[in-house]
Amino acid sequence: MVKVEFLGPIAREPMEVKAESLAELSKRLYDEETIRPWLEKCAVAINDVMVKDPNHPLKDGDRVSILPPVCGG
Amino acid sequence: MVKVEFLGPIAREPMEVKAESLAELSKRLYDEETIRPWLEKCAVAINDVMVKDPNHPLKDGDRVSILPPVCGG
Amino acid sequence: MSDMELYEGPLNVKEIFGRWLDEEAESNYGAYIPFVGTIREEEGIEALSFDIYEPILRQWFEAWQAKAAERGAKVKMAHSIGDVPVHTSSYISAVFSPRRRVALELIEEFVEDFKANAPIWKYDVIDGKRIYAADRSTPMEGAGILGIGNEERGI
Amino acid sequence: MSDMELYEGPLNVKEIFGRWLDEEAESNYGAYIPFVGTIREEEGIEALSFDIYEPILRQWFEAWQAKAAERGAKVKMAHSIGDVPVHTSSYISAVFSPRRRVALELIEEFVEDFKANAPIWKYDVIDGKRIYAADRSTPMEGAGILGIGNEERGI
Repeated sequence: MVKVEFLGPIAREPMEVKAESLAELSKRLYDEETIRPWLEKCAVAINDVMVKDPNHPLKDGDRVSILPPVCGG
Repeated sequence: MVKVEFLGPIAREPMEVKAESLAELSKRLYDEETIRPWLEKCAVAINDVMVKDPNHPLKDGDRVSILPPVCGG
Repeated sequence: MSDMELYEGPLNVKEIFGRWLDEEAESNYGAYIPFVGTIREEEGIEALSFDIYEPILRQWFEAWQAKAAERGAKVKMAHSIGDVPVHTSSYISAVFSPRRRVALELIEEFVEDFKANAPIWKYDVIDGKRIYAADRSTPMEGAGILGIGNEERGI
Repeated sequence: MSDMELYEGPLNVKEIFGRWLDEEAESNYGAYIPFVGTIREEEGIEALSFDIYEPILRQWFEAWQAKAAERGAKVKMAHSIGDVPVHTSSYISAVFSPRRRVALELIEEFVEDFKANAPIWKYDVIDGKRIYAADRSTPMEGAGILGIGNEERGI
Protein backbone atom coordinates (compact mmCIF):
# COMPACT_ATOMS: atom_id res chain seq x y z
CA MET A 1 0.00 0.00 0.00
CA VAL A 2 1.11 3.56 -0.66
CA LYS A 3 -0.20 6.69 0.97
CA VAL A 4 -1.40 9.40 -1.40
CA GLU A 5 -1.76 12.99 -0.18
CA PHE A 6 -3.29 15.88 -2.08
CA LEU A 7 -1.71 19.29 -1.57
CA GLY A 8 -3.05 22.83 -1.73
CA PRO A 9 -6.50 23.31 -3.20
CA ILE A 10 -7.38 19.68 -3.95
CA ALA A 11 -10.16 19.05 -1.44
CA ARG A 12 -9.44 15.45 -0.73
CA GLU A 13 -8.30 13.56 2.36
CA PRO A 14 -5.17 11.36 2.06
CA MET A 15 -5.87 7.85 0.81
CA GLU A 16 -4.20 4.42 0.94
CA VAL A 17 -3.87 2.75 -2.46
CA LYS A 18 -2.44 -0.52 -3.67
CA ALA A 19 -0.20 0.29 -6.65
CA GLU A 20 3.21 -0.82 -7.84
CA SER A 21 3.97 2.08 -10.15
CA LEU A 22 2.87 5.62 -10.76
CA ALA A 23 1.13 4.46 -13.93
CA GLU A 24 -0.94 2.04 -11.89
CA LEU A 25 -1.71 4.68 -9.26
CA SER A 26 -2.72 7.07 -12.00
CA LYS A 27 -5.31 4.57 -13.21
CA ARG A 28 -6.79 4.32 -9.72
CA LEU A 29 -6.92 8.06 -9.25
CA TYR A 30 -8.55 8.48 -12.63
CA ASP A 31 -11.56 6.62 -11.32
CA GLU A 32 -12.23 9.26 -8.67
CA GLU A 33 -14.31 12.08 -10.06
CA THR A 34 -13.04 14.76 -7.66
CA ILE A 35 -9.43 13.92 -8.53
CA ARG A 36 -9.63 13.24 -12.26
CA PRO A 37 -9.72 16.91 -13.45
CA TRP A 38 -6.52 17.66 -11.52
CA LEU A 39 -4.41 14.81 -12.80
CA GLU A 40 -2.94 16.20 -16.00
CA LYS A 41 -1.98 19.50 -14.31
CA CYS A 42 -0.32 17.98 -11.24
CA ALA A 43 3.30 17.22 -10.46
CA VAL A 44 4.25 14.31 -8.21
CA ALA A 45 6.68 13.77 -5.37
CA ILE A 46 7.48 10.40 -3.82
CA ASN A 47 8.70 10.59 -0.23
CA ASP A 48 9.25 14.33 -0.81
CA VAL A 49 11.38 13.90 -3.93
CA MET A 50 9.98 15.24 -7.19
CA VAL A 51 9.68 12.54 -9.88
CA LYS A 52 9.42 12.90 -13.64
CA ASP A 53 8.99 9.31 -14.84
CA PRO A 54 5.34 8.23 -15.29
CA ASN A 55 6.40 4.61 -14.81
CA HIS A 56 8.25 5.23 -11.57
CA PRO A 57 7.90 2.11 -9.36
CA LEU A 58 6.18 2.35 -5.98
CA LYS A 59 6.96 0.24 -2.97
CA ASP A 60 5.02 -0.53 0.16
CA GLY A 61 4.93 2.46 2.52
CA ASP A 62 5.79 5.08 -0.11
CA ARG A 63 4.21 8.48 0.40
CA VAL A 64 3.02 10.05 -2.86
CA SER A 65 2.27 13.81 -2.92
CA ILE A 66 0.11 15.29 -5.65
CA LEU A 67 1.06 18.94 -6.33
CA PRO A 68 -1.46 21.07 -8.26
CA PRO A 69 -0.55 24.25 -10.21
CA VAL A 70 1.33 26.76 -8.09
CA CYS A 71 1.46 30.52 -7.68
CA GLY A 72 3.78 31.80 -4.99
CA GLY A 73 4.74 35.39 -4.35
CA MET B 1 33.23 84.54 -24.68
CA VAL B 2 32.04 81.22 -23.30
CA LYS B 3 32.89 79.74 -19.93
CA VAL B 4 34.30 76.21 -20.04
CA GLU B 5 34.24 74.06 -16.90
CA PHE B 6 35.90 70.69 -16.44
CA LEU B 7 34.07 68.16 -14.32
CA GLY B 8 35.21 65.28 -12.13
CA PRO B 9 38.83 64.20 -12.43
CA ILE B 10 40.04 66.76 -15.00
CA ALA B 11 42.38 68.87 -12.93
CA ARG B 12 41.76 72.19 -14.60
CA GLU B 13 40.22 75.46 -13.45
CA PRO B 14 37.34 76.86 -15.51
CA MET B 15 38.45 79.02 -18.45
CA GLU B 16 36.98 81.75 -20.63
CA VAL B 17 37.30 81.09 -24.36
CA LYS B 18 36.27 82.93 -27.49
CA ALA B 19 34.53 80.42 -29.73
CA GLU B 20 31.43 80.44 -31.91
CA SER B 21 30.90 76.71 -32.15
CA LEU B 22 31.88 73.53 -30.38
CA ALA B 23 34.19 72.71 -33.27
CA GLU B 24 36.02 75.97 -32.74
CA LEU B 25 36.17 75.42 -28.97
CA SER B 26 37.51 71.93 -29.57
CA LYS B 27 40.41 73.37 -31.57
CA ARG B 28 41.29 75.74 -28.69
CA LEU B 29 41.12 72.99 -26.10
CA TYR B 30 43.26 70.75 -28.25
CA ASP B 31 46.13 73.20 -27.82
CA GLU B 32 46.17 72.64 -24.05
CA GLU B 33 48.31 69.66 -23.15
CA THR B 34 46.50 68.84 -19.89
CA ILE B 35 43.16 68.82 -21.66
CA ARG B 36 44.00 67.16 -24.98
CA PRO B 37 44.07 63.51 -23.77
CA TRP B 38 40.56 63.87 -22.32
CA LEU B 39 38.86 65.31 -25.39
CA GLU B 40 37.86 62.23 -27.34
CA LYS B 41 36.45 60.50 -24.23
CA CYS B 42 34.39 63.44 -22.96
CA ALA B 43 30.75 64.32 -23.39
CA VAL B 44 29.59 67.94 -23.49
CA ALA B 45 26.75 69.93 -21.96
CA ILE B 46 25.90 73.52 -22.85
CA ASN B 47 24.09 75.39 -20.09
CA ASP B 48 23.44 72.03 -18.45
CA VAL B 49 21.89 70.43 -21.53
CA MET B 50 23.72 67.49 -23.09
CA VAL B 51 24.63 68.11 -26.76
CA LYS B 52 25.48 65.62 -29.49
CA ASP B 53 26.34 67.85 -32.47
CA PRO B 54 30.07 68.64 -32.85
CA ASN B 55 29.16 71.80 -34.78
CA HIS B 56 26.73 73.10 -32.16
CA PRO B 57 26.90 76.93 -32.18
CA LEU B 58 28.01 78.82 -29.09
CA LYS B 59 26.87 82.24 -28.05
CA ASP B 60 28.30 84.79 -25.71
CA GLY B 61 27.82 83.78 -22.08
CA ASP B 62 27.26 80.08 -22.75
CA ARG B 63 28.53 77.73 -20.10
CA VAL B 64 30.14 74.59 -21.54
CA SER B 65 30.68 71.57 -19.28
CA ILE B 66 33.18 68.88 -20.19
CA LEU B 67 32.16 65.50 -18.76
CA PRO B 68 34.83 62.77 -18.60
CA PRO B 69 34.08 59.00 -18.43
CA VAL B 70 31.73 58.11 -15.58
CA CYS B 71 31.34 55.33 -13.07
CA GLY B 72 28.54 55.76 -10.57
CA GLY B 73 27.26 53.20 -8.11
CA MET C 1 19.04 30.78 10.33
CA SER C 2 18.70 28.84 7.11
CA ASP C 3 18.19 31.80 4.76
CA MET C 4 14.67 30.50 4.04
CA GLU C 5 12.06 31.92 6.38
CA LEU C 6 8.34 31.14 6.60
CA TYR C 7 5.94 33.26 8.62
CA GLU C 8 2.28 33.07 9.57
CA GLY C 9 0.67 36.18 8.03
CA PRO C 10 2.33 39.30 6.55
CA LEU C 11 6.09 39.76 6.51
CA ASN C 12 7.86 42.36 8.61
CA VAL C 13 9.62 43.70 5.52
CA LYS C 14 11.86 46.25 7.21
CA GLU C 15 13.05 43.81 9.86
CA ILE C 16 13.86 41.14 7.28
CA PHE C 17 15.56 43.54 4.84
CA GLY C 18 17.66 45.07 7.62
CA ARG C 19 18.63 41.78 9.21
CA TRP C 20 19.74 40.32 5.86
CA LEU C 21 21.76 43.48 5.23
CA ASP C 22 23.43 43.07 8.63
CA GLU C 23 24.05 39.34 8.16
CA GLU C 24 26.08 40.04 5.01
CA ALA C 25 27.63 43.33 6.16
CA GLU C 26 31.13 41.83 6.24
CA SER C 27 30.73 39.35 3.37
CA ASN C 28 32.17 41.78 0.82
CA TYR C 29 29.25 41.58 -1.58
CA GLY C 30 28.94 44.63 -3.83
CA ALA C 31 25.29 44.18 -4.79
CA TYR C 32 22.19 43.33 -2.73
CA ILE C 33 18.91 43.09 -4.61
CA PRO C 34 15.75 42.18 -2.70
CA PHE C 35 12.45 41.66 -4.48
CA VAL C 36 9.49 42.58 -2.25
CA GLY C 37 6.07 41.27 -3.28
CA THR C 38 3.07 43.12 -1.89
CA ILE C 39 -0.63 42.22 -2.14
CA ARG C 40 -2.41 44.51 -4.59
CA GLU C 41 -5.95 45.70 -3.96
CA GLU C 42 -7.91 44.45 -6.95
CA GLU C 43 -11.14 42.73 -7.85
CA GLY C 44 -12.59 43.10 -4.39
CA ILE C 45 -10.13 40.90 -2.55
CA GLU C 46 -9.41 41.64 1.09
CA ALA C 47 -6.34 39.40 1.28
CA LEU C 48 -4.47 36.64 -0.46
CA SER C 49 -3.88 33.40 1.38
CA PHE C 50 -1.11 30.83 0.88
CA ASP C 51 -0.53 27.13 1.45
CA ILE C 52 3.07 25.93 1.34
CA TYR C 53 4.48 22.44 1.16
CA GLU C 54 7.65 23.00 3.10
CA PRO C 55 9.74 19.86 2.38
CA ILE C 56 9.68 20.42 -1.38
CA LEU C 57 10.08 24.19 -1.01
CA ARG C 58 13.18 23.59 1.07
CA GLN C 59 14.66 21.33 -1.61
CA TRP C 60 13.86 23.88 -4.30
CA PHE C 61 15.55 26.58 -2.22
CA GLU C 62 18.60 24.45 -1.44
CA ALA C 63 19.08 23.76 -5.15
CA TRP C 64 19.02 27.53 -5.65
CA GLN C 65 21.56 28.07 -2.89
CA ALA C 66 23.90 25.72 -4.74
CA LYS C 67 23.23 27.40 -8.09
CA ALA C 68 23.93 30.84 -6.59
CA ALA C 69 27.08 29.63 -4.82
CA GLU C 70 28.48 28.41 -8.16
CA ARG C 71 28.31 32.01 -9.33
CA GLY C 72 29.79 33.42 -6.12
CA ALA C 73 26.41 34.68 -4.96
CA LYS C 74 23.95 34.02 -2.13
CA VAL C 75 20.14 33.84 -2.11
CA LYS C 76 17.68 34.35 0.73
CA MET C 77 13.92 34.19 0.83
CA ALA C 78 10.95 34.76 3.11
CA HIS C 79 7.30 33.88 2.46
CA SER C 80 3.99 34.04 4.27
CA ILE C 81 1.67 31.18 5.15
CA GLY C 82 -2.06 31.88 5.54
CA ASP C 83 -3.80 35.22 5.07
CA VAL C 84 -1.95 38.35 3.95
CA PRO C 85 -4.13 41.51 3.73
CA VAL C 86 -3.91 43.91 0.77
CA HIS C 87 -1.02 46.41 0.95
CA THR C 88 1.03 44.09 3.12
CA SER C 89 3.81 41.81 1.85
CA SER C 90 3.88 38.05 1.42
CA TYR C 91 7.20 37.50 -0.32
CA ILE C 92 10.82 38.64 -0.31
CA SER C 93 13.58 37.08 -2.36
CA ALA C 94 17.08 38.49 -2.33
CA VAL C 95 20.40 38.02 -4.07
CA PHE C 96 23.80 39.07 -2.76
CA SER C 97 26.68 39.03 -5.21
CA PRO C 98 30.15 40.54 -5.53
CA ARG C 99 29.15 42.22 -8.81
CA ARG C 100 26.02 43.79 -10.19
CA ARG C 101 25.69 41.74 -13.42
CA VAL C 102 25.37 38.41 -11.64
CA ALA C 103 23.01 39.94 -9.07
CA LEU C 104 20.72 41.39 -11.76
CA GLU C 105 20.65 38.14 -13.71
CA LEU C 106 20.10 35.95 -10.65
CA ILE C 107 17.29 37.97 -9.10
CA GLU C 108 15.31 37.67 -12.32
CA GLU C 109 15.93 33.92 -12.69
CA PHE C 110 15.31 33.31 -8.99
CA VAL C 111 11.99 35.19 -8.88
CA GLU C 112 10.72 33.69 -12.15
CA ASP C 113 11.64 30.15 -11.14
CA PHE C 114 10.02 30.76 -7.77
CA LYS C 115 6.75 31.75 -9.46
CA ALA C 116 6.88 28.69 -11.71
CA ASN C 117 8.11 25.97 -9.37
CA ALA C 118 7.90 26.79 -5.68
CA PRO C 119 5.20 24.53 -4.11
CA ILE C 120 2.97 27.36 -2.94
CA TRP C 121 -0.76 27.70 -3.59
CA LYS C 122 -2.51 31.04 -3.70
CA TYR C 123 -6.11 31.88 -2.80
CA ASP C 124 -8.10 35.08 -3.13
CA VAL C 125 -9.88 35.95 0.11
CA ILE C 126 -13.27 37.51 -0.62
CA ASP C 127 -15.95 37.92 2.06
CA GLY C 128 -13.81 35.75 4.29
CA LYS C 129 -13.82 32.86 1.79
CA ARG C 130 -10.70 31.34 0.25
CA ILE C 131 -10.92 30.87 -3.54
CA TYR C 132 -8.06 29.05 -5.29
CA ALA C 133 -6.38 31.36 -7.85
CA ALA C 134 -6.64 28.72 -10.58
CA ASP C 135 -6.27 31.09 -13.55
CA ARG C 136 -3.04 32.59 -12.18
CA SER C 137 -1.47 29.27 -11.23
CA THR C 138 0.86 27.25 -13.42
CA PRO C 139 1.65 23.53 -13.45
CA MET C 140 5.05 22.77 -11.94
CA GLU C 141 7.95 21.41 -13.97
CA GLY C 142 7.23 17.73 -14.54
CA ALA C 143 3.48 18.16 -14.14
CA GLY C 144 1.23 15.87 -16.14
CA ILE C 145 2.96 12.56 -15.51
CA LEU C 146 -0.23 11.13 -14.05
CA GLY C 147 -2.25 12.29 -17.06
CA ILE C 148 0.27 11.08 -19.63
CA GLY C 149 -0.01 7.62 -18.16
CA ASN C 150 -3.72 7.62 -18.88
CA GLU C 151 -3.23 8.68 -22.48
CA GLU C 152 -0.65 5.99 -23.07
CA ARG C 153 -3.03 3.37 -21.83
CA GLY C 154 -5.73 4.70 -24.13
CA ILE C 155 -8.17 5.59 -21.35
CA MET D 1 11.00 64.77 -1.60
CA SER D 2 11.99 64.45 -5.24
CA ASP D 3 12.73 60.69 -5.25
CA MET D 4 16.38 61.51 -6.00
CA GLU D 5 18.49 61.90 -2.88
CA LEU D 6 22.15 62.85 -2.55
CA TYR D 7 24.06 62.47 0.70
CA GLU D 8 27.52 63.37 1.93
CA GLY D 9 29.19 60.05 2.82
CA PRO D 10 27.64 56.58 3.20
CA LEU D 11 23.92 55.98 2.82
CA ASN D 12 21.67 55.01 5.72
CA VAL D 13 20.39 52.02 3.77
CA LYS D 14 17.76 50.83 6.24
CA GLU D 15 16.28 54.30 6.70
CA ILE D 16 16.05 54.89 2.96
CA PHE D 17 14.66 51.43 2.18
CA GLY D 18 12.04 51.71 4.91
CA ARG D 19 11.01 55.24 4.07
CA TRP D 20 10.55 54.40 0.39
CA LEU D 21 8.49 51.36 1.41
CA ASP D 22 6.31 53.60 3.58
CA GLU D 23 5.98 56.29 0.91
CA GLU D 24 4.46 53.77 -1.51
CA ALA D 25 2.56 51.71 1.09
CA GLU D 26 -0.81 52.78 -0.31
CA SER D 27 0.19 53.11 -3.98
CA ASN D 28 -0.94 49.57 -4.81
CA TYR D 29 2.37 48.47 -6.33
CA GLY D 30 2.86 44.71 -6.26
CA ALA D 31 6.64 44.71 -6.68
CA TYR D 32 9.39 46.78 -5.04
CA ILE D 33 12.96 46.05 -6.12
CA PRO D 34 15.80 48.07 -4.63
CA PHE D 35 19.37 47.62 -5.80
CA VAL D 36 21.87 48.36 -3.01
CA GLY D 37 25.48 48.99 -4.02
CA THR D 38 28.10 48.48 -1.32
CA ILE D 39 31.84 49.26 -1.44
CA ARG D 40 33.88 46.06 -1.75
CA GLU D 41 37.17 45.67 0.03
CA GLU D 42 39.67 45.01 -2.74
CA GLU D 43 43.09 46.06 -3.93
CA GLY D 44 43.93 47.87 -0.73
CA ILE D 45 41.31 50.59 -0.98
CA GLU D 46 39.97 52.10 2.21
CA ALA D 47 37.04 53.85 0.53
CA LEU D 48 35.63 54.97 -2.77
CA SER D 49 34.92 58.62 -3.33
CA PHE D 50 32.42 60.25 -5.69
CA ASP D 51 31.96 63.52 -7.51
CA ILE D 52 28.50 64.25 -8.90
CA TYR D 53 27.34 66.89 -11.34
CA GLU D 54 23.86 67.40 -10.00
CA PRO D 55 22.09 69.39 -12.76
CA ILE D 56 22.74 66.72 -15.40
CA LEU D 57 22.09 63.88 -12.96
CA ARG D 58 18.72 65.42 -12.17
CA GLN D 59 17.82 65.58 -15.88
CA TRP D 60 18.93 61.98 -16.37
CA PHE D 61 16.77 60.95 -13.41
CA GLU D 62 13.74 62.95 -14.56
CA ALA D 63 13.92 61.29 -17.98
CA TRP D 64 13.87 57.97 -16.15
CA GLN D 65 10.88 59.01 -14.05
CA ALA D 66 9.00 59.69 -17.29
CA LYS D 67 10.13 56.42 -18.84
CA ALA D 68 9.01 54.47 -15.74
CA ALA D 69 5.67 56.31 -15.59
CA GLU D 70 4.91 55.27 -19.18
CA ARG D 71 5.08 51.67 -17.95
CA GLY D 72 3.01 52.34 -14.83
CA ALA D 73 6.07 52.21 -12.60
CA LYS D 74 8.07 54.53 -10.35
CA VAL D 75 11.83 54.90 -9.80
CA LYS D 76 13.75 56.30 -6.85
CA MET D 77 17.46 56.69 -6.24
CA ALA D 78 19.97 57.73 -3.61
CA HIS D 79 23.71 58.26 -4.04
CA SER D 80 26.66 59.37 -1.97
CA ILE D 81 28.96 62.33 -2.55
CA GLY D 82 32.54 62.20 -1.24
CA ASP D 83 34.13 59.32 0.65
CA VAL D 84 32.33 56.04 1.31
CA PRO D 85 34.32 53.47 3.35
CA VAL D 86 34.49 49.78 2.39
CA HIS D 87 31.49 47.72 3.52
CA THR D 88 29.22 50.76 3.53
CA SER D 89 26.81 51.69 0.72
CA SER D 90 27.02 54.47 -1.85
CA TYR D 91 24.06 53.73 -4.09
CA ILE D 92 20.45 52.61 -4.01
CA SER D 93 18.15 52.51 -7.01
CA ALA D 94 14.63 51.20 -6.73
CA VAL D 95 11.68 50.37 -8.94
CA PHE D 96 8.06 50.10 -7.84
CA SER D 97 5.62 48.54 -10.28
CA PRO D 98 2.19 46.94 -10.22
CA ARG D 99 3.62 43.71 -11.66
CA ARG D 100 6.85 41.80 -11.32
CA ARG D 101 7.81 41.57 -15.02
CA VAL D 102 8.01 45.32 -15.52
CA ALA D 103 9.83 45.73 -12.20
CA LEU D 104 12.45 43.10 -13.09
CA GLU D 105 13.02 44.58 -16.53
CA LEU D 106 13.17 48.17 -15.31
CA ILE D 107 15.57 47.61 -12.42
CA GLU D 108 18.07 46.08 -14.82
CA GLU D 109 17.73 48.85 -17.43
CA PHE D 110 17.76 51.55 -14.76
CA VAL D 111 20.91 50.28 -13.02
CA GLU D 112 22.78 49.64 -16.27
CA ASP D 113 21.91 53.04 -17.72
CA PHE D 114 22.91 54.61 -14.42
CA LYS D 115 26.34 53.00 -14.63
CA ALA D 116 26.75 54.13 -18.23
CA ASN D 117 25.31 57.63 -18.19
CA ALA D 118 24.87 59.18 -14.76
CA PRO D 119 27.38 62.04 -14.38
CA ILE D 120 29.23 60.57 -11.43
CA TRP D 121 33.00 60.12 -11.11
CA LYS D 122 34.55 57.47 -8.95
CA TYR D 123 37.90 57.50 -7.16
CA ASP D 124 39.73 54.84 -5.19
CA VAL D 125 40.90 56.14 -1.83
CA ILE D 126 44.29 54.63 -0.93
CA ASP D 127 46.43 56.03 1.87
CA GLY D 128 44.09 58.98 2.01
CA LYS D 129 44.69 59.83 -1.66
CA ARG D 130 41.93 59.98 -4.30
CA ILE D 131 42.80 58.14 -7.54
CA TYR D 132 40.38 58.43 -10.47
CA ALA D 133 39.03 54.97 -11.40
CA ALA D 134 39.90 55.51 -15.08
CA ASP D 135 39.89 51.84 -16.11
CA ARG D 136 36.40 51.24 -14.67
CA SER D 137 34.88 54.41 -16.12
CA THR D 138 33.05 54.62 -19.43
CA PRO D 139 32.50 57.55 -21.78
CA MET D 140 28.94 58.89 -21.59
CA GLU D 141 26.49 58.63 -24.48
CA GLY D 142 27.52 61.29 -26.99
CA ALA D 143 31.12 61.39 -25.79
CA GLY D 144 33.80 62.21 -28.34
CA ILE D 145 32.20 65.16 -30.07
CA LEU D 146 35.17 67.34 -29.23
CA GLY D 147 37.60 64.73 -30.58
CA ILE D 148 35.63 64.07 -33.76
CA GLY D 149 35.87 67.73 -34.59
CA ASN D 150 39.65 67.52 -34.53
CA GLU D 151 39.72 64.54 -36.82
CA GLU D 152 37.42 66.19 -39.31
CA ARG D 153 39.68 69.19 -39.50
CA GLY D 154 42.64 66.91 -40.04
CA ILE D 155 44.53 68.00 -36.92
